[in-house]
Amino acid sequence: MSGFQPVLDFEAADEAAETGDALVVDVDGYEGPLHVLLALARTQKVDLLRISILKLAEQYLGFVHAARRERFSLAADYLVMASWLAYLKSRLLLPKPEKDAKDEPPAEVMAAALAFRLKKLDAMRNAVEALQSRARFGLEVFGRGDPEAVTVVPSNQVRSTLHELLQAYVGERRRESGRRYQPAPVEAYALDDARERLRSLLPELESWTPLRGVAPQGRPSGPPRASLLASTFSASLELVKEGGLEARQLDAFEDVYLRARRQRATT
Amino acid sequence: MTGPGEVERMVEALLFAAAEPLSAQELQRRLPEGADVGRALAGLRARYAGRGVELECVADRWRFQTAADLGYLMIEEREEPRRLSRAALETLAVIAYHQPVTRAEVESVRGVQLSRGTLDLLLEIGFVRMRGRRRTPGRPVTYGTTDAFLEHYGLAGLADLPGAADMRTAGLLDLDLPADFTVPDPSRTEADEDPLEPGDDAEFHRDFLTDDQS
Amino acid sequence: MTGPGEVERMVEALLFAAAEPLSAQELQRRLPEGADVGRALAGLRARYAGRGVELECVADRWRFQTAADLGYLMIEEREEPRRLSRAALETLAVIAYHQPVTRAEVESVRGVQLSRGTLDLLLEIGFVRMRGRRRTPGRPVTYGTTDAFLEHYGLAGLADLPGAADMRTAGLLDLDLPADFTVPDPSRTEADEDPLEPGDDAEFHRDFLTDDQS
Repeated sequence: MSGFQPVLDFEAADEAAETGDALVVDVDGYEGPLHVLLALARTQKVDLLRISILKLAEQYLGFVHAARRERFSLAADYLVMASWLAYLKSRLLLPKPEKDAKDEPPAEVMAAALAFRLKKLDAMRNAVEALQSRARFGLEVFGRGDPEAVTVVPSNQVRSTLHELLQAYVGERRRESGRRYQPAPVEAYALDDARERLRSLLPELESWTPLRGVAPQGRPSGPPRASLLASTFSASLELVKEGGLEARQLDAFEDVYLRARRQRATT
Repeated sequence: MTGPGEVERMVEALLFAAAEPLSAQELQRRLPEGADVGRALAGLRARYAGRGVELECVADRWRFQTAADLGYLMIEEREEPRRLSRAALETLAVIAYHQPVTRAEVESVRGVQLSRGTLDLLLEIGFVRMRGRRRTPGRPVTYGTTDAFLEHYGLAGLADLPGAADMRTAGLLDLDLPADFTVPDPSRTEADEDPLEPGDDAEFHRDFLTDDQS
Repeated sequence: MTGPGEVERMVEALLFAAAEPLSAQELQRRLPEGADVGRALAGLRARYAGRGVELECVADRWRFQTAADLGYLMIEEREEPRRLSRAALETLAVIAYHQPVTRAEVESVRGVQLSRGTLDLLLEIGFVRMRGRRRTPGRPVTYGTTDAFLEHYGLAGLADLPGAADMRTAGLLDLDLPADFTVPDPSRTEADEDPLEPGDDAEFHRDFLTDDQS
């Protein structure tokens, strides 16, 4: 069964009506007690407004009984309907009391109202069928498969409110004030470290060695090369002053050369 | 001055090119002043009657569509049909024939509570819309169908719903039928509805939540 | 056996509903056996000749097409106003409050480069104009707003642009802004600006090009 086609679980009822068999109990097929009642009522093959409510009540109670025997767990709605119908049945059967209970319509009126309600639901069921049998768009009838897009020439009109403009401005300025220049702190090569390192290198500095060779090689994570050079240079000047190192530069801007001061020269 | 034949050509071209049905007003707006749109539409309808393509009025707007008897040829164009459950279809019918109608009234007609997802689905696929609020205690939201619903089923308007006139005459579309089976009162007022206000949407969804909890 | 009139109806429906032009072979495949496609196409072509829609054959494929003389009907001037993008709105706001302002200054306030399209758009819709040239090295062009801008936002003059106090009242300013937050008053005239001279326009466009290269 395709698409919109409803699963007509009334087929079972219609079949039962035709063959005269009892209705097959299949609770899953029904939406609720009213739908069961409608299916049962249709087996009486008369106008729904003229069905025997007494017979309908018996059929329904039989349905509930059968369902329980089959151990179907019936929703509470079904049981409420069953007890209501049992009550209605008893009222229809019992001789009329002198006066009805207060605020309660006569049993015949209640029965008529139920029949009308079934008629109403039946009308809606027929409506579904009538709608579904229409030529539906995209299923039975089709529109233009390749519509010619209308060329839209946009007008130069602009939609924008002053409030929007102000919001945009304030948002802008707020972001601006939130933007502060924060240079990443530069990691420096500590002078103490440079001095320590240079001292340890002294024994190896027997010949003139350029400063850039003496200073440690920069690493991506460590202090920048400039800092390594500068600190090493400062440390070297201190060692020169202490007398442990000699330094020389042949000309301005030329490389600075370092070497350890000869021991015998100091003594 | 544009002659009637020329106007008919123009309407024909516009409707052929359009991706959506066009109302007489929309057609009028795109035509030279004084063009008789009604006459052109009537002329085109007659001209295309019985052809492979026909002129139809749906939801008060006009569209060309293929003839219903040729649907079987359009295998490649056929859309994957939406699978609506029987409960959804019945709910749709109750809403279509009884609108404006509240959720409780739909449930009363069907004798069963709307299962979760039924109404949502109809709203989501755009066949059903919130119309307003009933002027009764609690001011419940009322539902109705959309133009998309009419377009899908090829209906010019709600008056064309199949069998609606007979049902109305028989009192079958009356809603004043409380759940306790009292005799219906055939007098039904339709004006007791307030339009939806902005923000009602959210409230509606809260409704849904509380419904689900119950 | 399907009669010629019936085949014509089928071809009409198939061509109407098809998403793209169909060749005679494709039509043949979708029609009942023995259908005379060529005859149907010829019949349809004659039937639609001179109508608002005509049957056209392009590259051996057939399709319905609006008559060439009615093409103008398919062009629609849409009334729907455009919305300004966020970038455009922000740029406009900065120009409005900080005018006369250079492109570089706008970028400095917004903290992002001004895309070429944003300023172009504002110039095009007539909300922004070139005002003059700043008396600084490079003599950059300064921008300001137009009368159309004032008119659109319902302002009698630049002095009516809401100031910081107005913004605070409207709830636009909150506590996370510095206490000394001020809004410039664009209605005061600045003297460090020369008027534009004829030919500045062209130079402006050269500016743009070099800006983009940088």
